[in-house]
Amino acid sequence: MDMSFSPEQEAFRAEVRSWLREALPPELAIKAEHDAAFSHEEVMTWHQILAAKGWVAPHWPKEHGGPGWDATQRYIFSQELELMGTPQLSPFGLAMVGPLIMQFGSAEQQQRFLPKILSGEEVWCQGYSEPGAGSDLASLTTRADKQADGDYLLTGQKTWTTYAQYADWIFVLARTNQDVKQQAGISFFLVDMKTPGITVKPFLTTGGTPAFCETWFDAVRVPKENLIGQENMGWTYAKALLGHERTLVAGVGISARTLLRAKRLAAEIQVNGAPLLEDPAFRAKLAKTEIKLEALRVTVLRALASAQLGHAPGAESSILKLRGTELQQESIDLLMEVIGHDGLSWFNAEGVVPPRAESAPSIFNYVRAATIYAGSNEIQKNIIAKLILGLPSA
Amino acid sequence: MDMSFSPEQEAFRAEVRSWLREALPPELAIKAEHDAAFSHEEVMTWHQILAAKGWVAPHWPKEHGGPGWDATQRYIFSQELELMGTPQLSPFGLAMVGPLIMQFGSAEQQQRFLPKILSGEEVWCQGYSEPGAGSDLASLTTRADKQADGDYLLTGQKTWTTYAQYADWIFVLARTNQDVKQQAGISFFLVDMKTPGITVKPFLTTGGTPAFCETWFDAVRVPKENLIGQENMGWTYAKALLGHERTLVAGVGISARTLLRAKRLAAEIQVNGAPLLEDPAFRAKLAKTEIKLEALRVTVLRALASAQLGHAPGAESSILKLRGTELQQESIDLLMEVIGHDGLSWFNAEGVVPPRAESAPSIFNYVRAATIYAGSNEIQKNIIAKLILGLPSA
Amino acid sequence: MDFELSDDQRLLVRTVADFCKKESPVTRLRQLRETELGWEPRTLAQMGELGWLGVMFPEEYGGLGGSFTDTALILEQLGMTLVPEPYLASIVLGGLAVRFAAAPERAAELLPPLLAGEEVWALAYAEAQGRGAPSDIETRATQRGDGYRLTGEKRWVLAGHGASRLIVSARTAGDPRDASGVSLFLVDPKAPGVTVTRVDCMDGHKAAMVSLADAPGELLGEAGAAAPILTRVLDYGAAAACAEGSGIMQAVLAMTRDYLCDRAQFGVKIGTFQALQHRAVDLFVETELAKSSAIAAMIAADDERPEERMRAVSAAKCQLTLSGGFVVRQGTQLHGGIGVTDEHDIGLYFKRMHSLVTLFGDETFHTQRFASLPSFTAHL
Amino acid sequence: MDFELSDDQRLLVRTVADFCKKESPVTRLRQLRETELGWEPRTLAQMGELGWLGVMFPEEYGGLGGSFTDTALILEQLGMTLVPEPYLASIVLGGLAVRFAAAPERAAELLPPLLAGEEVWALAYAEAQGRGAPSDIETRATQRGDGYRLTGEKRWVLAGHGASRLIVSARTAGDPRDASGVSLFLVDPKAPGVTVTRVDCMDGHKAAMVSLADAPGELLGEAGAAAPILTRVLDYGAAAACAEGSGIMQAVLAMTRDYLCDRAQFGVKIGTFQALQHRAVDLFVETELAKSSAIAAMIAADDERPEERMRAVSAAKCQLTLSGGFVVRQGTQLHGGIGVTDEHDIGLYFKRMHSLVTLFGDETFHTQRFASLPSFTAHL
Repeated sequence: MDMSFSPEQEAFRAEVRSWLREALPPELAIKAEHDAAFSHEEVMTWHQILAAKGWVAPHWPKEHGGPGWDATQRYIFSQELELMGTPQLSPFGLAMVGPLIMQFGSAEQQQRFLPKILSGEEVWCQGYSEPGAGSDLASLTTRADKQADGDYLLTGQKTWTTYAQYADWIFVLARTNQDVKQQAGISFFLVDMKTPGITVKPFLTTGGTPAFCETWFDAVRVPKENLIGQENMGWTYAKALLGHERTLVAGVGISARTLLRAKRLAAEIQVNGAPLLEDPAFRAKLAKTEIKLEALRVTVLRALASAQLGHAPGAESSILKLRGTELQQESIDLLMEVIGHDGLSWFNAEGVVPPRAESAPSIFNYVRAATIYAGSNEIQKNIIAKLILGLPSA
Repeated sequence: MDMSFSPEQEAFRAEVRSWLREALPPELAIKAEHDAAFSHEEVMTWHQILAAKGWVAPHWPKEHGGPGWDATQRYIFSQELELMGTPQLSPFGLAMVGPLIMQFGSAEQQQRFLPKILSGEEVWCQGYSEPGAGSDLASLTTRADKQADGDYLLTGQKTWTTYAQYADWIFVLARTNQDVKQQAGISFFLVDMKTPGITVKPFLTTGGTPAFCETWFDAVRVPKENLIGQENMGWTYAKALLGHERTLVAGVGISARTLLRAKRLAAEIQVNGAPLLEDPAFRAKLAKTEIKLEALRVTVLRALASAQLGHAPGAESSILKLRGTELQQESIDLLMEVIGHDGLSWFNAEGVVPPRAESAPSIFNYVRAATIYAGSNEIQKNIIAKLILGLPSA
Repeated sequence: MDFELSDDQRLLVRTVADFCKKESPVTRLRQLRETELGWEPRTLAQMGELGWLGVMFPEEYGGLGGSFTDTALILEQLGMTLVPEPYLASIVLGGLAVRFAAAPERAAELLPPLLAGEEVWALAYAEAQGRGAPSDIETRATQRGDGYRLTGEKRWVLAGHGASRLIVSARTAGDPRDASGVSLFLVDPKAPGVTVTRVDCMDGHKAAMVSLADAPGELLGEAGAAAPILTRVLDYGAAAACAEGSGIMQAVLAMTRDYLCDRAQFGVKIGTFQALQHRAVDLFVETELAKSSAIAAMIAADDERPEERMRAVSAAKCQLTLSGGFVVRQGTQLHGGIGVTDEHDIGLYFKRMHSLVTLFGDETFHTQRFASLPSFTAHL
Repeated sequence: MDFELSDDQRLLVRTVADFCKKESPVTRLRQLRETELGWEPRTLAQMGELGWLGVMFPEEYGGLGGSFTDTALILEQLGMTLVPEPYLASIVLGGLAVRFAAAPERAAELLPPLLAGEEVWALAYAEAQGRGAPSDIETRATQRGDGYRLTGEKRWVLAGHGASRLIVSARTAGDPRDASGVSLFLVDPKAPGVTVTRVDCMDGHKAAMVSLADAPGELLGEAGAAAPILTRVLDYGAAAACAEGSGIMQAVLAMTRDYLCDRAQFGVKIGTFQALQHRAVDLFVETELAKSSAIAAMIAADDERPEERMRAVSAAKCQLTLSGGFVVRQGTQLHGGIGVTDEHDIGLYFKRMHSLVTLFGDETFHTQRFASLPSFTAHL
């Protein structure tokens, strides 16, 4: 066992670091330095810069335009991004529908969609949840009715369609068979957002930003070419997708960045005539969260190392979402404690609070979603109890 | 609303305090000062001293030999006992079967049993749990078969019969009707431990002391006079008993005493050349537990004040067992952290560790039982969810 | 020892609860957070008429001569529906600062219109450094003729954007963090040298950043002696936060319980799931414990013995952080997706709880203060 | 980066696991805790023959030239069935103290019988004050002729009651807590002036209180330079505790899971109750996290850079306290009444976990050390 990096790996790190310093545009670099929130346009700017370099999809195989890195290189790359605070790319194309199309899509679908996901020409969003189907996703009622010509008419309402207002395409789970139970009758579709009959209405989260949308489908025609794989097999595909890059979902980088920000601010903020960071009790509090985050980081490394050897995700990978999202919340809670009354600020003009503190209150609220979305943590626990611990069902 | 004490109440406090100083025998006072463990004989010595003074059963009505105190006086009395660290009396007679006999027993039963509970002449224990009936107490299988002469023959096995080896009497839940379901066929008996057919076998807890016993009943004859109330109504009586002095179960005094002990030891123990108590991070940790304990203490006061006005136990009283037992564990955990390597000690000779530290390791282990016995905390939550929050059943 | 409300208090609670339910449900905060002021003057006046604002002030100041407990009982109810009027900021902080700092005759002149709900005041005590510690300020006041001129920067002055009077702390002597030398001044926000910049708060309330450049101020009471007064006023603020927070927890518990009884997934009400039931019980336990410590703090807030007061207030403020933080977080979690939409009320409770937890000393501050009191090491 | 075991390591783990299962189930600890010694010399000799004791020591000392990871993998397995032989006390503490403190030629003389399992050593570093900090000692050694004489009181010397050699820290210069001036000595427990008093430990192990009154000692290595060596050895001890603790957690998780699948109440297996299922998942999560940080610590323990070593070891020791404490507590709770009887094994795991959490720096110590390392404030 070994946790060190080889000289080649260290050279790779140096290459990444120096390229990042060059490549990140100055206006983004300032925002990154302050951990400011990036706009959709800024995120896409950064997407395109990475794409031009060939580094936008570290985990894609080379034949589809990935850089051909191994797990350790991908880890080093992600660490360097974290240290710079670069914008986080939208996962819906790169991490979700892209790998799914690679695994289950036809050659035509792969040629049609993958290049534009890579380039950022086409932005994707996800159509899974419905108002009545959240944790119980399999109870979804959006229907795709097959027409005489083989195309489908899509009707229903999706919610939590993150950034649908910016999306060119949406991937949708819809029911193609009403007669079978739950999971069995669901298919997986790729839908052009410009198709007539689609209505998108952004709504505010508690973070005060329109990150999510309601999306209605009113007899939206989906060409048969846009069905993934076989009809009624959509649930299987969607489940396989959950296995992709599970390690990303831990968000160790996000939490580490938040902790770093908390420390930086705590070093500036004066309490009793000394920096807050020097308060022994508070410092111990920060340290404890960092220690927990380190344990998670090693757990991610274990999962990556195992994946690199081609093993199936082990028991350790199942806890990443659970603990990762808890630590995202714990670290932002600490950051809010650090900034004290400046954490009262809500979308005020620049300069009202220190730049590094500006985005914290919005994230503090929004990150409550992390333990709810992508399978709530309660659902994760049900799954682990059953599949890993083998506890009996009621 | 008012949390202060009247001059009369303060005078009462002074009277209690000065009497306690006089009355506690010197050899017990030294143990109390060091929070040492008291033997059964020492506990009974103290019982008899309190009984002679008329203060052994503060919560008993005057006609049965209680001192006639109101809730505030009882609270003051318990605070003073806590501050002195006096032995804790066995609850089975005074707090459990005594009040039950008062409420549901016949006049003859009251005359026969109550005086000797008060005087300490007869020591009681409890026969509820069975190996297969723990949380699910109503599934108990000990049977009491009615004989032609109206007496009962008791057969079965009870476990967790605390200090049965010292007991003169045991109160037992047993099934008198095999044909009805669960709670419906259970009766409540008073059983003389000297009756032939009773076998008592103490067993060690993880605390290393024989606090509990297995108790077997092999066709033990119980005279019909020793049935409480009506046949098959035992479950109702036992449940009503749970309402008695629920406030005691919080154990605020125990936890407060443990915290005080932790602070006293932390003031003596030198780390980095200064008392551990001066370490800001550790001090904050102690303070946080004390703050939680204060919240519980006020909750107890609310329950007592409400009881004094004759109100039924309010919502606040249901949390006392839950949080009280958690804090008993949290405070002993802190104490163990304070004593550091001396906490490794296991029944060594006197003087190996400081006197105040001696009993800590045993209690540290034993107190794990607190969240399990008297209705495990999980059972408590089930009850609160249903009865107080009105959440639906599956 | 008595935890029963008096008949008057019971009536008061019922009246306020009725008002909140009928006239100020959470939708009012939702509407008013979009306005510049953030509250309605006529509602404040109505509260004044009902006697709610002056309830704890002596009669000679236009009050009802009650106790802080009366005020806390009102705040608990207002917390339940997040009533946006600046009771805590204007009455508890502003009003009590003047009551305790000003000479009695001056207080008697100043307070009646405040307590009638005709004015709003704001207490400007916090600066960039020091976490709101009364003595850790850099704003200075220098005597000029028979008045004072103030220079400095005050931050997060609650309700300061809509206040007709500012009560401002400034040093007339000493260095930052010296115990003495802090004074309180009455400052007209429209006076030359005063710049009031409105800022929006997460909880939908508003506040002001106040910049003072040689701004005129009227000294309240004795020069240099205001630090203990401010500490006392901020303790009232902390106790008020605990009371309001207790109301919030009760509301969140109730709405979470209702959601669990209402929402179905997997073909059953989610309230049948034992893991969620036990979580709901945890919410209940924390709500009751925080209520207990809030009661202790509201009673102790009027205690003339600083140690008694500080012990109960610090304990309650810590408990608020522990319990309140848990209740709004887990209340949100139990609501699932709907709980993180701005549309649902629980997010507003979450936000307000954060203000209450943060203001008037956070967990670290109050834990350390609690641990530094002589009572913490009594009986050793 | 590589978390895979080598083929040799895999074989080693399998062999040790087999041994634990077949030859040293928990009943062995149960029997041996009633004896004076607490372990079996022939089992220790067997371990020596199998090469388990010397696995991380250089070949010239009679070892196998492996890494600490090999040792940690053995300890993890020994933890699973609470094997009572004093591997941690004698080999990790005693053996490594001599390896790093003694001159190489002396170490080469001393170590072979230890690593063969023919001897048991004990490290006497802790005193009443200082929580085991290497420099915070009052025991003194003074030079007399060509030897040293030691005077002082050493506490909780693990395995000290059965050791043929004591390695004792004492001051040859300086005052308590001075960084330099600490030296290590080899002391014969049978020498005049040495009193060894056996004491029983909660976890069923035994230790000794060692009283030194002008007792002869042989200086190991350089006088006054032992504090950093002791720190390093105690870090190995802490990493060893994490490895053993990881084994304990895995065992507790497994037995708890089995109990949930087996025990019926209310007519069903209690493992069907969702609240208990989720608790079991919490146990699983904590077990995996602690395993991760234990792996990081076992790898970093051999790191020649003190900062890298201390960061990983302190993180793992804190995580052990958090996770290990949780797992044995909740594992006990999930066992219900049976879990608090001495008869059930889980209580023995509970007890041993407490020793591991307490020894070689507790949570407070390691949190503070972690927070004081330069890495904690890197990139600010």
